Amino acid sequence: MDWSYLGRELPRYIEAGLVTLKIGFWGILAALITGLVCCFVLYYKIFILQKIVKVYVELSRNTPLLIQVFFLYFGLPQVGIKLSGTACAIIGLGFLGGSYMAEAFRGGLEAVGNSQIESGLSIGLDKRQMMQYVILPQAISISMPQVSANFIFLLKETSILSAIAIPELLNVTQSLIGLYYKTNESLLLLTVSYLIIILPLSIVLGYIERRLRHAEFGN
Amino acid sequence: MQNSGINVIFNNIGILLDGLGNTLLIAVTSLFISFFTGFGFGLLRMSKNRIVKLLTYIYLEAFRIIPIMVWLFSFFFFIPRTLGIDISGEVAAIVVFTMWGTAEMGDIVRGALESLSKGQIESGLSIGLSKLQLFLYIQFPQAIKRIVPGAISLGTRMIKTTSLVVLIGVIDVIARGKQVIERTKEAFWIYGFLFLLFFLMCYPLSIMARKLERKWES
Amino acid sequence: MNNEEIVLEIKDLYKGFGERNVLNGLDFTLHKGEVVVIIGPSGCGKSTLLRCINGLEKIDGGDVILEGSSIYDKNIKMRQVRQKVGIVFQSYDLFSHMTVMENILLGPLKVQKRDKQEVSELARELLKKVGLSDRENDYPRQLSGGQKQRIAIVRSLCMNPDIVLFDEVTAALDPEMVREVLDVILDLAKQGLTMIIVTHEMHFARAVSDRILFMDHGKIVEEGEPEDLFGNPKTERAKQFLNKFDY
Amino acid sequence: MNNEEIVLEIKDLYKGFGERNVLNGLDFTLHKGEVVVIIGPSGCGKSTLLRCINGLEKIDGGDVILEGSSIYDKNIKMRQVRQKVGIVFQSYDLFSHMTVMENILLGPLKVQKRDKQEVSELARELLKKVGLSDRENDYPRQLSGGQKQRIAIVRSLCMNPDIVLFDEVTAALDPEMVREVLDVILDLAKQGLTMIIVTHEMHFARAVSDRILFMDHGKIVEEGEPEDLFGNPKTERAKQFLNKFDY
Amino acid sequence: GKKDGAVSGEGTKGKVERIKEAGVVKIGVFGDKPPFGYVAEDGSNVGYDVYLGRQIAKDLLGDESKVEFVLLEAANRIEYLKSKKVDIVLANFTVTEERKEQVNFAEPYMKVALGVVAPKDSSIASVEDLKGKTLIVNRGTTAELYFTENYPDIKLLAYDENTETFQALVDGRGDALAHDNTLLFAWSYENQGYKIVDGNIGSQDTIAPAVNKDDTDLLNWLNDEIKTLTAKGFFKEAYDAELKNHFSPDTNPGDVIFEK
Ligand SMILES: Nc1ncnc2c1ncn2[C@@H]1O[C@H](COP(=O)(O)OP(=O)(O)OP(=O)(O)O)[C@@H](O)[C@H]1O
Ligand SMILES: Nc1ncnc2c1ncn2[C@@H]1O[C@H](COP(=O)(O)OP(=O)(O)OP(=O)(O)O)[C@@H](O)[C@H]1O
Ligand SMILES: [Mg+2]
Ligand SMILES: [Mg+2]
Repeated sequence: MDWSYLGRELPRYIEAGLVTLKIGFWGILAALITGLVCCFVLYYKIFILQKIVKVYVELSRNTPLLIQVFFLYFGLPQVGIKLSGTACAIIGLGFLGGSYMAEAFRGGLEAVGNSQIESGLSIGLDKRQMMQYVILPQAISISMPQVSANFIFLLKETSILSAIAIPELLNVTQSLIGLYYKTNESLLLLTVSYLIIILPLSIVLGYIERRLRHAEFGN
Repeated sequence: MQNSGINVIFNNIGILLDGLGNTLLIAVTSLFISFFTGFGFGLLRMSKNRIVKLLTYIYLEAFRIIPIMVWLFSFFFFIPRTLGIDISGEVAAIVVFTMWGTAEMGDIVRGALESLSKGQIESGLSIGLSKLQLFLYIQFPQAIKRIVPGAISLGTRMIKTTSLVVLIGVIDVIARGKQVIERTKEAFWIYGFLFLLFFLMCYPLSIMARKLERKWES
Repeated sequence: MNNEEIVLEIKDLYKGFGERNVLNGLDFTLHKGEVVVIIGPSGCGKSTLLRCINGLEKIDGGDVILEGSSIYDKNIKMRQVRQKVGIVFQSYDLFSHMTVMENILLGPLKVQKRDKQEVSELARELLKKVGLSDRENDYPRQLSGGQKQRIAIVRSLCMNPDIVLFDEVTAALDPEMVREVLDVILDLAKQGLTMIIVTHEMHFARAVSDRILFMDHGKIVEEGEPEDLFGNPKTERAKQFLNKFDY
Repeated sequence: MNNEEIVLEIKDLYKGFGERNVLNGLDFTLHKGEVVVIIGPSGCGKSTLLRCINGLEKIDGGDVILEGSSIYDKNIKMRQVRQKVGIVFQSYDLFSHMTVMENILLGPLKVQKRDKQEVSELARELLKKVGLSDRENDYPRQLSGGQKQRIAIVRSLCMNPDIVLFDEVTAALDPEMVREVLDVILDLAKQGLTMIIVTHEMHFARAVSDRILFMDHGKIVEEGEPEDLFGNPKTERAKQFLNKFDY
Repeated sequence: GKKDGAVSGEGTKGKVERIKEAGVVKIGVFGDKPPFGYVAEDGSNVGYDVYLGRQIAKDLLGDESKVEFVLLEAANRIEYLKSKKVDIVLANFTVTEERKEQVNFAEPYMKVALGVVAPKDSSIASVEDLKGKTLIVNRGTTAELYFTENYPDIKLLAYDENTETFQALVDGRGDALAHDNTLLFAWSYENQGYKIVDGNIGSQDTIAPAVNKDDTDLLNWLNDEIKTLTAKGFFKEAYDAELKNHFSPDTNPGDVIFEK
């Protein structure tokens, strides 16, 4: 193990880690928004849109991210649509993650007991009040574990974006291995970087989950 | 350029589908092995021994936290160099996918076994079944209905994840696609085709998993 | 009793789910201050009837007339009907993400836009009556079934309803908690609250009711004062049904 | 009755979960052919006691002596004990992936290795007795709660147990199904089966039992013949408890 | 007369002997770097490096078909050798000091330097103009190393594969592309609309076969082989067969290969 190498390349890993976080952040945000929109389309059964959303969900869930971004990055320019690497990355994560988020939210909404809704009706709440005071608070809490699992999943998927030259952690690692042949050291730095990013995130998400859990039925 | 537009797919279908063999080989082999090793791992996960519990937990979390890409790289380069054995990209991929599959499958098995109502198990005990009989006659037949749908959707995840093996030099369907693109420059059609191809492999499995799940739920 | 003001009239009510007819031309009248208990075999349509009265189900025929006007009239908002008719279900459905006090205040404040001060005072008073003054900041999961059910009753009463419907409110409770909830309802009956109660507790039915309705196959088959109906049922069906509860 | 052979002896039984003591030095004796009903407030340890007798819980102190030998003796296999002691739970736990007949036969064939012909005949006979002859090929999900519970009783009886334990077998049933299940148990009592029954149905308890045990805080607080205990409870606690079931 | 290499201390078999036993030599080549190593329509490997590979198989095993070509990418050439996935790398492998620490290079068979191409209408006229701009490179090449170390203020965009590297330039994802000059000569000849900004950056280097550090016998064998082939004029023959048509007619073969 070459420790001086670890020290020398540390700044590059920090930089790459920030890229991973940045792309991850925007990608997850895109996925959240896509997911929310799709979920409401499905929940309120908005006519044609509902069909489109269903097709989208299946396409997104049954194809790999690598092909999705290759298509966006190398395929689309051929028909005159040129998106930057970052744009492809965020759209790709949004496209993939959107369906996962939609399913998580929908699971939450549907898990709100019918009896809770009837209770709400029986005290005279209108539709908006029902959403605001009864359905949303419970749905959010129910879907939180799934949503936070999706956060971690999408953050890990950023490693695939290395293939379209996004200078994230894996990309930098691959470059360094090719340049200086310190394979063990580079892979160690890479693994540690992921641990540093994902462990705290999963602890924070776990904390939020517990804070929201009071909505659960229980004894 | 004699190929252009959508024709590029038909003209190169042979070479493209040739790569599909490797893709399926990796996914199917890994899934098959994982099904059995996963059962063992699932049972281990339910052990009451704290050390076994901790180790199996770490093993599972390792695959949940570290991207599969990183595992593939490690196994492809690091292990052969350290142990001095040559392993091909295909073997490295199968090893990593099987290890990952074992972890995930184990969790599915554990979840299925733990979800069985305590009452069913106590009923079994109360008519005097031995532990083995309990597993054979009660736990396994009931758990399998939850395991199979989970295993199928793990299969689709594996097929999707095989897309990464191209990055460790395995000549899979994507590698073949890239070779065709190199010659024809038809990235749009080839990647579009690959997109569709993966969809056609995974979608029927997803449907099947969902159908079984719904059927067995009641 | 029959001279008093009529608050609710059910007229020739029909209701089905798909092929199945659940309510088959049901009629009855409820007077102000009256306590009516409905008994009858499982599946005969008791819950469905209460849900129709509260507008939770669409009806197929007939009418439900509350204080002189049909609740299915287009000019009447269902939300307003529901403020006049409280309902408490078997599955104590408090909002699980709100404290006891938040549960009670939601309707009066957000729907009825009443004064917070006034409602809180009323809520505290009622909580005291049901013996749960000290639980106002607890979440439902911290309460026993009997406690939850008493809170659900308070929540309903705080809306100042004209009628309260009770649908087997003790069916999911441990036997000892049954008593604490039924005692609360008995108390309300004594205070003159207008109520319709569906229950399988025959002894309680006898003790609480002014009038008993025996229902079967979506119709009222027999009705009468409790002593008469229990002591000397006229129809064969009622006789058979009541028999099951004796040793 | 006391002259008859003793089948079960509970001696100074202790059992706790973590910090909480559930059984606190409990004693009692069961004679052959006797029907004992255990009543007592929720959480007092009734279920735990039955589970200890069936070896489903590890005990902390004392002993359970079945037909002369301790069931916790190292030389005795728990599987054999469980064949002698049948148990039926509140939550009719038939094996959901097996038909009625498969459920009944599993124990006798796989555990007791008895003759299939003989057991099937016995099973059919018992099914007839509980009025379910025509359901032997149904799956549990096709049966009502009361039917499932009757099958669970048949499953237990088919093992030819020396004692059968019933733990609130009607608690999860619709009121009308309660009767059909209790009638089956009454019938078994008349035939001289040795049974311990935990129930909250006081009228049934009175009708079925030779002896009633009132349990509280993990101990037998009072015991006696049904008429005595219900008519004239000696302890304050039993009085209070029984009061809750009267109007 | 090819002499067998020194057998290492413990009496283990030499690499050459093991290859002969296996009956096939595993050679790592590129699959996407015409005209040096690429894949033909029928899936077979072709190119200048491959041409040499077949000759080596013929001289080592007596049959030019006794070779298994393994497709590599620039960044993993060393790893493939070290993890013994290939016996020899013939993948346009430029000899550098860093690489010499990792593997052994035999006698060179080609000359190389770095070059930069840019679109014809680009304002970039020299390497200095690239500062603050984006330069596309192929991961693990000498171009990536050179610019990483000498021009930290040029933003690099690194792709795994050659195909993707050039595709990125075509799609306009960077301002220019840096690679081996030999490759750029061929590419800019085929792709009109691009100019060579500078065809001679950094030091004059050589390209040579690489083998594992342990395999000294194979190294010695290759040294003899390259010397013999150079003397026979094999590389001129290979140049004519595989490269000539890809370069502009005014290219001087002596700039690319070692002539007799
Ligand atoms: N949403 C529904 N869809 C279809 N059928 C329903 C629905 N709700 C009730 N039913 C059916 O209507 C019939 C009457 O149901 P209801 O719940 O009113 O009976 P009940 O008298 O309250 O019985 P219980 O004493 O068991 O509560 C039943 O056969 C039931 O299966
Ligand atoms: N597995 C367990 N772990 C922890 N505590 C338990 C467990 N099982 C039972 N208890 C506790 O032991 C006490 C006695 O429980 P038990 O089920 O024996 O009561 P019971 O008399 O059967 O009550 P009920 O009439 O409600 O069935 C209760 O306080 C219960 O919470
Ligand atoms: Mg009902
Ligand atoms: Mg109990």
